[in-house]
Parts: sequence; C-alpha cells; structure tokens
Amino acid sequence: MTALTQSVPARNERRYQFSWADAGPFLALAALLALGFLVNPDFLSATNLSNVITRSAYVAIIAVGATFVISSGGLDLSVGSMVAFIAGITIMFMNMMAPSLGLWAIPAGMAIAVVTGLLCGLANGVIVTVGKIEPFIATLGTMGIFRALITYMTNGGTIPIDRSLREAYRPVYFGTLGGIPIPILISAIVAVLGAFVLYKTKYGRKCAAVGANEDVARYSGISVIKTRTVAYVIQGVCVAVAAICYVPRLGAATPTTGQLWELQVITAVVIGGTALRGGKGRIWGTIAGAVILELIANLMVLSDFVSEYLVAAVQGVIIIIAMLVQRFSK
Amino acid sequence: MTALTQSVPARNERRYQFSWADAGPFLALAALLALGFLVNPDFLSATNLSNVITRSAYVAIIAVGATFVISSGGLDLSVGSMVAFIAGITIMFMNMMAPSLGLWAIPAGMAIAVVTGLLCGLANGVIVTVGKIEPFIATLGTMGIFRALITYMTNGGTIPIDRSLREAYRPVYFGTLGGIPIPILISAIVAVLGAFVLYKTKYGRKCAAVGANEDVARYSGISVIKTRTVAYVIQGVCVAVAAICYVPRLGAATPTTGQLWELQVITAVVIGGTALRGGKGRIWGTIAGAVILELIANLMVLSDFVSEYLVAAVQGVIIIIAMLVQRFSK
Amino acid sequence: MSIAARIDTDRFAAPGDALPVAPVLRAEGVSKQYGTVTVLSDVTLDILPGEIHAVIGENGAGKSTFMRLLSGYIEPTQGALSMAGQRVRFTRPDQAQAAGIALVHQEILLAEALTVTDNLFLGRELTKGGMVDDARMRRLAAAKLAELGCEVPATALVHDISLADRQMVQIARALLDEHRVVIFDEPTAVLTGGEIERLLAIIFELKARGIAVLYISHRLDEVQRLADKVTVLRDGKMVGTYPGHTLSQIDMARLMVGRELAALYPQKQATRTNQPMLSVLNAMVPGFVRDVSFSAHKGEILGFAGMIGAGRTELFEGILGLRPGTATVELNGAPIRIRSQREALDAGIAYLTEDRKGKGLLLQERLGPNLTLSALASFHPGLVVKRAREAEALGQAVSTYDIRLKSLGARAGQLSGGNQQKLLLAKVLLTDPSVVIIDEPTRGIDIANKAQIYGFIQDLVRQGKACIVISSEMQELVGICDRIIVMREGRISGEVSGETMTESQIALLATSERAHVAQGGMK
Amino acid sequence: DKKVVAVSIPAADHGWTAGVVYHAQAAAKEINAAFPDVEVVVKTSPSAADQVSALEDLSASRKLDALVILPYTSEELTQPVKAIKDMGTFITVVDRGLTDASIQDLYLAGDNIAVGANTAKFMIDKLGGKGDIVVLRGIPTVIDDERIKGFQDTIKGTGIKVLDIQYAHWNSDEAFKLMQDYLAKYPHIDAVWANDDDMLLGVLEAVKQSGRTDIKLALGGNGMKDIVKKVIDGDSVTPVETPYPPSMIKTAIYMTVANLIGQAPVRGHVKLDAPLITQANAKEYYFPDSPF
Ligand SMILES: Nc1ncnc2c1ncn2[C@@H]1O[C@H](COP(=O)(O)OP(=O)(O)OP(=O)(O)O)[C@@H](O)[C@H]1O
Ligand SMILES: Nc1ncnc2c1ncn2[C@@H]1O[C@H](COP(=O)(O)OP(=O)(O)OP(=O)(O)O)[C@@H](O)[C@H]1O
Ligand SMILES: [Mg+2]
Ligand SMILES: [Mg+2]
Repeated sequence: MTALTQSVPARNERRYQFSWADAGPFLALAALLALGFLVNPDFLSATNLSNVITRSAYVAIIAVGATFVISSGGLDLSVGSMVAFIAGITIMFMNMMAPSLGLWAIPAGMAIAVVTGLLCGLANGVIVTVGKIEPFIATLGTMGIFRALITYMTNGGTIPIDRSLREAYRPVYFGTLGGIPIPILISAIVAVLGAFVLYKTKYGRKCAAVGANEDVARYSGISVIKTRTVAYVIQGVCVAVAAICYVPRLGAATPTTGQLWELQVITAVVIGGTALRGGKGRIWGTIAGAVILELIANLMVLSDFVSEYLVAAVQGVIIIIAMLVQRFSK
Repeated sequence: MTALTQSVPARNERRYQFSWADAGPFLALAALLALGFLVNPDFLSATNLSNVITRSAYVAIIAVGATFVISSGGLDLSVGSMVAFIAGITIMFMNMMAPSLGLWAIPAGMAIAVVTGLLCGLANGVIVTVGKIEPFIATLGTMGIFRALITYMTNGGTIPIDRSLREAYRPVYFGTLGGIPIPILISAIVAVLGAFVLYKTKYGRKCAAVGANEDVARYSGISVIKTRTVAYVIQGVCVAVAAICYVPRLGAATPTTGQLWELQVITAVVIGGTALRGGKGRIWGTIAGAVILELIANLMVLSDFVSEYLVAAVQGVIIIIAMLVQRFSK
Repeated sequence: MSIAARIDTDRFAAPGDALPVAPVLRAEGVSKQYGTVTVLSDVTLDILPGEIHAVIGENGAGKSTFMRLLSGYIEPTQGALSMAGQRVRFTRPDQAQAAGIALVHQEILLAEALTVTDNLFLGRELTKGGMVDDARMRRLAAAKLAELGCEVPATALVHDISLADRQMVQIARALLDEHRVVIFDEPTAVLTGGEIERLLAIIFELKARGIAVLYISHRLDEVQRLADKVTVLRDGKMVGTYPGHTLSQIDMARLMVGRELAALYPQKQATRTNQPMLSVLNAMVPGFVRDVSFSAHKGEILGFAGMIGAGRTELFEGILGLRPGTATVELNGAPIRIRSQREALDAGIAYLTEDRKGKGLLLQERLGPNLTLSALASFHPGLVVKRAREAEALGQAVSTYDIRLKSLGARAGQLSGGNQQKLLLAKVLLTDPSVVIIDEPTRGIDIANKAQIYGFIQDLVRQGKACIVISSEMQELVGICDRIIVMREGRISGEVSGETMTESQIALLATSERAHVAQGGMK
Repeated sequence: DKKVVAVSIPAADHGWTAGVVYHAQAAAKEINAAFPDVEVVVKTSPSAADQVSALEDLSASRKLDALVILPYTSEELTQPVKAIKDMGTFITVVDRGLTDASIQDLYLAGDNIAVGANTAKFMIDKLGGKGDIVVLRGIPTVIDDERIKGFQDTIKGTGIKVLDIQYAHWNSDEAFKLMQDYLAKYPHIDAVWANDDDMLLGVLEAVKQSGRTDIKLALGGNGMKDIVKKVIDGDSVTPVETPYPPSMIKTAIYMTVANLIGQAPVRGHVKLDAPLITQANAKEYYFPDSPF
C-alpha cells in the first residue's frame, strides 16, 4: 500500500511566468503612447502626460473599488452620481464648519466624505445582497437617488467651496510631492492597497471565490452576503477618496458632476482584463485601463483628424479595437 | 432486485400552475394603478391611460428585442443611440425621396429603417460574438459611434421631416384603429411575434440554451455565435420599428433623441422578470415592465408630492421597491 | 510494471486471430497532449457492434479524455478514428452524434435554467408546422424517463432536481435517438441500487439491438457483470484488452494499478465509544425531510443509506444551514445553533458535498486557493494569505491523498474527476473538524484510492472524531461503518449494526412500504 | 374655479436650466400665494420626448387655461403644443420659438444668435481684429448651434482664427480637461470662448494651473453670478459677460398670468436682447441668491 501513496514530484510552479492576457492592457497602453507620439510629438510632453494621468486619477481610484465589486460578481452603476453626492455633502459640511474650525474643516470634511461613501456603499451592498436585486437595477435605482439628492442640495445649481478654504485645499489636486502630482500619488496608494487586499488577504480570496461560484463559496463557509456587501463598501470608500481629490479641482459640486463616470469606470475595469461575470480582478490592469481611456480622449483633441461631431465615434472604435487586440493577442 | 426497479408513476405534471414569480410584474402593475388612482383619480381616465401606454410603446418594442439579447446572455447598451441614428437616416432618406416619390417616400423610408436596424444589430452581434468582446463594452462602443453619427448627420442640430410628408405620416403615432392607438397595436404585434419566436420556435430554444449554458449549447450542436448574433439582429429590427413609430411623434431627429433609453429598456426587461445573466426571457413581463416605467413617470407628473429635483430619486425608490416586492412575493 | 507485464503474457494473451465482425468504431494510435503534457498516448481500440466494452483505469488514467476524443469533444493530437472502415474526423460533438456516437458525460452537462424536456431535446427539438411541439416532446421525455425509472417531472427545471436525477436526465438525453455507439463515462457514480439495475438492463437491451457500448466505471462488479471485453488504461497508455468474463475483480485492480493490492476494506477498529458527539433532534427540511433524530458517537463511523431521493443530502444541508430547515443540534452535549456553513465549521463540523464540480471546487482556480478556501480563518491567522504555507500544505495534501497531477500550477478543473474528489477531501479536512460528514466519499474514485480513503476515514475516528458517511454504495457502508441509519422518503426507516448489518437488510429498509409512505405525500 | 397655468421646462441638468427651474418655481410660489384664483403648476422634463409626455399628462387630466413652455427643441414640440392650443389654451413660448409661429400667443425669446455675435464683436475689438482662439461647444442642440453660428458668422472675414472647436457638454469637468488639452496642443492662444459659464469655470481653472499668460480673454455666456462677479471686480481676462437670463421664464409666467386675470392683454413677441454686461452695468445682472 505504501508504494501507492508515493507521489511523483510535481513540477515546480512557475510563479512569475509571463502571460500575454495579463500584459494586454499594458501593451495597449504602450501602443497608444506610440500612436500618440506619431500623431503629435507634444503628446509625450511631461506636462501633457502628467495632466492626463492626473485626470485619470478619479476614474482609476473609483475603478479600483469597482474591481472588487465586479470580481465579487456585482456591478455598480451609481458611482458617478455617488461622487457628486459625496462631493456635495463634503463641501456643505466644510463650509458649515469653516467659521468654527478654520482650516481644520478640510480634514473634518474629508472624514465626513469617507463616512458618507461607506454608508452609500453599504446601502448599495445591502440592497443587492440582502434584497437579492440584480446589481444592475439596484444601482441604477441608487444612481437616480444620489443624482436627485445632489440636484436637490444644489437647487440644480452649484455648491462652491468656501473662499477661505479654497486655497488651502487646492494642492490636493494641483499640488505635487517630489514632482509627482498628488492625485497620482493618491491613486497609486489606493491601487497598492487594493492590490494588497485583493491578492494578499483572505478577504481578497473570498471576494474572488464568491464571484467565481457562489455555491462553492457558501459550501466553504464563506458568507456571500457579507463578502459582496464589503466589496460595495470598499467601492463606496474609493468613491469618497475620488471625491476628496475632485473637490479642489473646480471647487464646487454640481448636478452634472461625475455624470457617466460609471460607464468609464466599468470600461476601465473591463479593458484592464477583469471579466464582468466575476471571479478574477486585475487591479493593475484596471489602472492601465483608466489611463488608456483618458489618453484616448486626449489624443482626440491633440490630433486634427476628426470632426468634433465624430469624436465619440472614434473613441468607440478605438476601445473596440483595443479589446479586439487584447482578445486575439492571447 | 426487480421489485426495486418498479417505477412509481411519475409525479403529475402541473402544467398550468400559477407562478408568483411570473405574475410579479403584473401584480406590480396592478398595485401601481391602484396607487395612481388614490393619488389622482384622473390617473385612470381613458385618455391618460391611453397616452401612457402609447408612450411606453417605444420602450416596449425595443425591450422585446432586448429580451432576446438578454436571454441569450448578451446586453445591448446601444439601443438608445441606435434609435436616433435610424430615425436620422430614415428622415434624411424620406426627405430626399419626397420630391420624386411623393408619399411613397414614407414606406420606402420605413424599409430603409428596417434595413439599417438590421445592419446595426448585425454589427453589434458580430463584434460581440466573433470579436468575443464583453457585450457591455462592445455596445458601449457602438453606442458612442451611433450617437456621434447622428450628431454628425445633424451637424449638432435637428433633422426635421419634410412638411409634405408630415401630415401623411402623423397617424402612425397619433392615429387609432378601432379605437386603439396605432403604436399600441404595433407593440402588441411585436410582442406577439416576439413571444412566438421565443417560446414556439427552435430558435427561441437555442436562444435560451445559449444564455443558460454556452458549453451545453455548443455540445448540443447549437452555434453560439449564430444564435447570439441573430438575437442582436432581432434587437436591431425592433429598434427600427420603434424608430418608425417615433419619427411622427416629434417629427425630427436630434443628437439627444433616445438618450438613456437603453437603461429604461434594460430596466423594463429586468422588472419583467428576465434574469440579466440569461437563459430565460419573459416577453409579457417585459411589456408590463415598460408600462410600469412609463406609469411611474406619469404618476410623478400627475402628483404634486415631490420636488422637481427629487423625481429621479422617487423613481429609483419605486423601482427598487417593485423589485423587492417581486423577490419576496416568491 | 513488471507484474502487469507478467499478467499480460501469462494469462490474458490477446487472441490475435481475425475479428469475426467489422468494428463499428476504431481508434488507431490516438494521442492527446495538452501543451507539453501527454494525457493519452497511442491508444488503439476496436469497438464491435453488439458488444459491451469496458474501459477501466485509475483516476487520471485518461479514460474520460479518450471518450471525449471518440465523441468529438476534443480532437486527438495524433492518430485517427474510423467508422466502418471509413476515416472520420469530428471537430464538434454534434458531428459525432450525427454519425451515431453518443456520450453520457462523467460530469453533468445540462443547462440548469431550462426544463428537463428542453435539455433532452436541446439542439434537436421536434417541430410541427414550424413550431416546437412541446406537448409531444414532453410526452416522449416523460416516457423515456419512466423507462429509466426516473421520477422527475419532465417540466421540472434542471436547477431544481437532484444530482442523481440530473444524471438520469443525461442518460435519457443520450438514449433518446438511435445510436450506433453509446459511451457511458461513469454513469453509475451518482446512482443507487434501483437506478443502477435499471441502467444495466437497458445496456443489455442496447447490446441485444446490436449497438456497441463503451462503459467506464470504477465499480468493478458492474464491469464484471457487463463487459464482453475490458480495456485497461494506465497513465494514458494501453495496458491491454482482455475478454471480460475471465477477468476477476482482483485481476482488474491489479492490471489498473500495476502492482499487488491490499484488501479493499480495512479491518474494523473498535474505536467506537458511547459518548454522543453530534446529536440531532427533530430535523425538518421542508419538502425533503421530516422529523429525523439521530446521534453520532465519538470514534464512530456512522453510515446513512437510502435510495435516491431519500433526502440524506438535504437532511445534512438543512442541519448545516445550507438550505432552509430546522433542527435541534447538540455537539458534545452542548446545544449549538448553526445558521450557516461558517458556524458549522467554527463549531467543528465539516461537510463534504456530493457535487464537487458545482459546490465543492472553484474549477477555474489553482489548487492552493481551493485547498485553503474553507480553512481561510484557521489556516491563515491574521489578515494575509500565507502563500508559502499554502504551497507547503498543498504539497502535503498531494502526497497524503495521492492526488495525481501534472503540475502544481494546474487549475482544479484540469484534474481528473477522482483527483478532484481527493482534493476536496483534503480541503475539508484542512479545517480540522471534530465531526466529519462525507457525502458520497468515493464517488468516481478508483479501487486503489477507495481503499486509501477508507483508511483516511478510519484515521479520523481513531483520532476521536465522529465520522458520518452518506453513500449510495451499500457494500461500502457495510464494509466500513459501525452502524448504518437507513432513510426512506425523508424519514429514518431503520437502523442496522453488527449482525443485522447486511446489504439485503438495508435494501429492505430502504424500499419497503415505499408506496405506502409515498401516499402520505411529502410535498 | 381656479385658473390653471401649466409651466413646462427642461429639468435642471446644468447651471442654466437650474436657473430656469429656480425662477419658474419662485414665480409659481409668489403667484400661488398672491392670486388665490390662479394655480401655477411647474413640470420639468429631462428630454424632448419626456416633455411631450408631460404635456400630454398635464392636459389629459385637466383643462389648462394657459401653458408656459420652454421647449427642448422647436421642431419636436411644435405639434404637441399645437394640440394643446387646439383645446383652447393660451400658449406662451419662451426662448425657442416653435416652427409654426401662429401657435404662440405670447413669445418671449432670448437671442442665442446675439449671444454668439455680441461675444464675437467684443473679441474682435479687444484683440484688434486678429488672433488665435479656441472654442468650447455645449451639448449638440439648437441653443448651442445658434450661438456658435452667431459667433462664426461674425468673425467671418476678420483675422480671428478658430484653432479648434470641440464639445464639452456644458460641463465644467469636461471643459477643464478640454482646455488642458488645448493648452498642450497650442503653444499660443489669444482667447477662449466657452459659450456657457459652467464651462468657463473649468477653462479658467485649467488656464490658472498652466500658468500661461498668452491667454488675453476667456469669455463665457449666460450670466452666472460667479462670472458676473468677476466682471464687477474688473477681471482682466473675463471683462465682459453676455446675459441670457434664466429669469426670462419668470417674466413670461407673470405676463401670462396678467393676461389671464385680465389685468392686461399681453400678446405678441418680446425679444430679449443680449447686451454685453460690462463693469459699468454688471450690478444690474448680479443675483447672489440665485443658484445660477
Ligand atoms: N484541459 C486539460 N489540460 C491539462 N490536463 C488535462 C486537461 N484535461 C485533463 N487533463 C489531465 O489528463 C489526465 C487524464 O484525465 P481524465 O479525466 O481523462 O482521467 P480519467 O481516467 O477519466 O480519471 P477519473 O477516473 O478520475 O475520471 C489527468 O491527469 C488530467 O489532469
Ligand atoms: N426542487 C425540487 N422539487 C421537487 N422535488 C425535488 C426537488 N429537488 C429535489 N427533489 C427531490 O427530492 C428528493 C431528495 O433529493 P436527493 O436525491 O438529493 O436525496 P439524497 O437522499 O441525498 O439522494 P442522493 O443519493 O442523490 O444523495 C428526490 O426525490 C428529488 O428528486
Ligand atoms: Mg473520468
Ligand atoms: Mg445525496
């Protein structure tokens, strides 16, 4: 009997093997940069690239959260209006506190932003998991709700941040640290944290398991409800961080803030290689996806090829081609 | 051992059993009608109801197509801008033909609309199936493309239909046949045809099979690519029919025509009981879903409870509640 | 190797003379490689009409791969198929089907969202005047299922029916059309006595009609009863083809593993105590189980026997919070509440599902994460997943449970059925439970591994755990259990131990009064 | 019996429409309080199709004595408004005229062409007849189209060259990004026209960030309070503003009600001018309490 149990030494795991599928988004990014340079050499100028990457920071930060939601088998269409709602709440709170707290109103407001984001995410999560409603519909509903709330709060207009806070808060978007724009740093931190949680922690495992096969997760003692709800909460916090970076950019929240960001976010996640049906998330691909989207928009303006009317068409075509290239480079 | 193999007569098939899940959307519809009557007795007036149902016709017609796409495991976000694009093409063609063909330009334009819809659907289908791109992203891309094309065609403005055709074409939206508004008749015909194809033909079976489990379908000799592509083509034709009804209503196509209809369409389908992950389509539920959405909007206008700014929030809440009621009535 | 070689030449030298009948299907020198891994190499086989040809081999020997190859699911990397002397090449399963080759899969391959009838006729719906003829298809489906002794309504959704019923649906699907070759890949793995008998009868019927049958099973008694010829595969290579009736089960086992085998069932150990560990009172699972009470003792192997649909799986899923149900549960005398699998695992009760593909393993995931999924909390204290520990545990599990794999980087779905089962066992035991409930522990496990698993189960009770084994193989229960509870129609119909613990007694308890109880109506 | 005045306007989807909603509701509140015999009902719609639906809903349930409408588009709303007129309702149209002018009992129009043209004239003057400029467009609709047309027709033949023109959807964010890209693309820009003040906010922020000094003018339009404030403060980059006051809806509602209760028979066309707001007259256009 003992002879039977002798196992053949299994081949060594090749842990750092190169995968074309994983490299796809980065290759697409490189191709786009090359194309950009051909179209307009200014494209690769430091200012332009830094502008573009800084701009992509919001979508990137939110998309890190979306990677959790999507890999756990969910979807969140409400993130765009959630940004607006959180930005509105934050500005109102900061303005209210400015007289008494002075500049301390800014960190206080940031804390409120995070708490609001957390609660919004929790609401989404609970409706989806406990309410057992298709994520698409549930978050389409909350999308309408958040959008309506910010419209209500602003009376359809604008909530500008108090003049006394504006200058102090500005650097969060416009400042640099060691030459790197702050939003880029923040999104890098969010991505590193996201990658750590998704790839290195037990929660990340649970998230992927729930997305891959709910039954297996349940039979393995993983709470599907808790895991997926936490993914939505992470999404909410990421949205809050994005809102915190967003507010100083234009210093105001309006009912149009964050419109259609949800589509950009989902596109970034999918271009990054995460499957919409769940089970596998790719944080770094997501970041590449967010940058790709912003680069395409930038390229449209910097090139003179297309009529202003057709910009959206060319963007659509480029995204489809990028996805095709990724598919068939496998 | 023979005693063991004696088979007990199979459990009686309860074929026409009442299913709460199937009845859900219709119950929600009834509840909404009752609520409407309480809020404003005019709500149930024949004129109002006929108006509302007529209006829901577009979404209903498109949603019949979407039921095919979704039950085959796909998704189509491009339908809203496809309506605009087809309406634009149709009007341009009719106007061009009006001098030579006279009123015959109208049926000729309708034929062009159907052909255009078919080709648009085919394009979506091929990108999704042959290109193997997530439907969400693929149709988001074509959504941008169609929207840009209509903007281009209108130069950012409006394409109105020729005056000489307007009166002759008007009845397609405003006319009645035996007291029933034409759009209601058309959507009923589309629904009956849709239900027939989905429930009574081999193609309908294939569609459900492909949506339920691609592998099983493939092993059963069903071409996943063909089946899903045909679903997108059906969707395109439905969009064309909706566009044909739409043109006489407003008499023009603009770059904002059909904006966000895709979300309404998907919501109608899901409220109707079709699961977004595919496998089972419910045409009649979809129709109920489309009417529900339009009723909610109508109710918002007829009631004076909510601030203008909060209309979207209340709609979101009602949709979520409707879904919850459906879930827990099971 | 040498033993097998000796057996080959000494006792079962192939006849070698010309075949009396032309083969209906012939595989010539077929091989299959995945990347650099060779799964099947140079297999040549003739399948004659009216012949039952069994293919046996250890887990991972390449049986399913060979069958998939014959029926168009995969293409060989080398070699070719011919039918009645004509070269054929299948790139899709429906082409093989059209040529008259049907495969009943080892895994269940059905669309869950569709009805039984829809699944039976998928891709070949009957039509009348352009419309699908649902009424007729339902009638035919019901008739076919009744013929197989399967009671599920033809209109039920596959999602709602049990694993065994799904298997019957799958068999019905294969038998619906007339075929020239029917391939069964472990059809009886999820079936119990009655269904198996019914199926064997049908296979003999096929044979009588001149249809060729390829039959794969780890149940060597079945092979012995059925097979005209037996082909043995080992590590993807042919060991040989032998006349069926001359081969004893011991011979078959020897040929499969290539060396001498110890006894299948281990000597029973007297580890049983009178100290109840898990007590269940008045368990109710709506629609499946009514008023079941029992207790499992420390150091005891408690069996649960019953016919298909007796509700054993549902009983334990209900107790463990995996489906709605109520029960009063005591662990070591202390009442506990279990509302989810997590609470059960925390309390030290582990359940190994019978549906390893659907509920047991993440097929797309690598082995390490699969192994530790249930034990995340205890195995990785703190926040972070310890990869090195995980790799180490995997290495250990692979050697302890003799999981055969080509690479540690493989995904769970790439393991053969039997090895998946062993991985699942390793996964569940990693939580270090005190009560282990194993549903169908040896479903799809070859004879050598079975013996090993029985050994593992004995190790468990020797460590003072209680072990509950649900099995549809009565012989296995009798072989290893200290006591067996028999269920029928959602209730306990009796208990056997010691002298009374015989297959016939269990069969009696599992089936008698069946009709009477059914009248009472569960649902 | 109460006289019913229905007000149908676009939903608040950016600053200017928000202003319209604000003023419409303010008017409704004031009138409902002041005249017990009159009921003003305000309904907003997010698209042309929804506006048609809203008209149907409003007229299906009760008889309307008057309708004040700011149509999404002229073409699409002409027939539906005519249907209401045929029921004997007094029709007031604001901002965008219907294609059949005979439907309108009262027409109160802003002048979008003038908004574009006046801005262009000021720019030509200020830049001395030549210079390189970039333009941001809004959402592809009639308003946007008319403004751009007014602007382009005016600069025709002068030395003003439009380097680039792109859509930014009347959205500050998109305008910010677009302006960043313009700045990256063109090393020298003399002036920017944003066609709407929401977008101008984004433009100014981008210019400020770039630290560039070549941009002599950055103009918007619509009379947003923040921008009017700049004019008051004598900002050198934004020294003027073109009003397109959302309060025109309020004026229209008051005129309609006055007509209804017989105080003054008001009919005909009123065209609001689009005079330049300069530091001299800016105070008249400054409403710090309005959301816009
Ligand atoms: N897609 C694949 N890629 C790589 N290896 C594979 C793949 N599919 C199967 N294998 C390997 O091929 C070998 C044979 O598998 P197969 O399923 O044919 O075994 P089997 O004889 O049917 O075993 P069992 O009795 O356990 O079902 C196994 O080692 C398995 O890991
Ligand atoms: N949704 C359902 N509706 C009606 N009957 C069902 C449904 N699901 C399962 N059943 C029936 O319930 C009974 C119990 O199921 P099951 O066969 O899993 O029990 P078991 O004793 O665990 O058998 P097994 O030997 O397969 O483990 C069976 O008769 C099955 O057909
Ligand atoms: Mg196998
Ligand atoms: Mg069972």
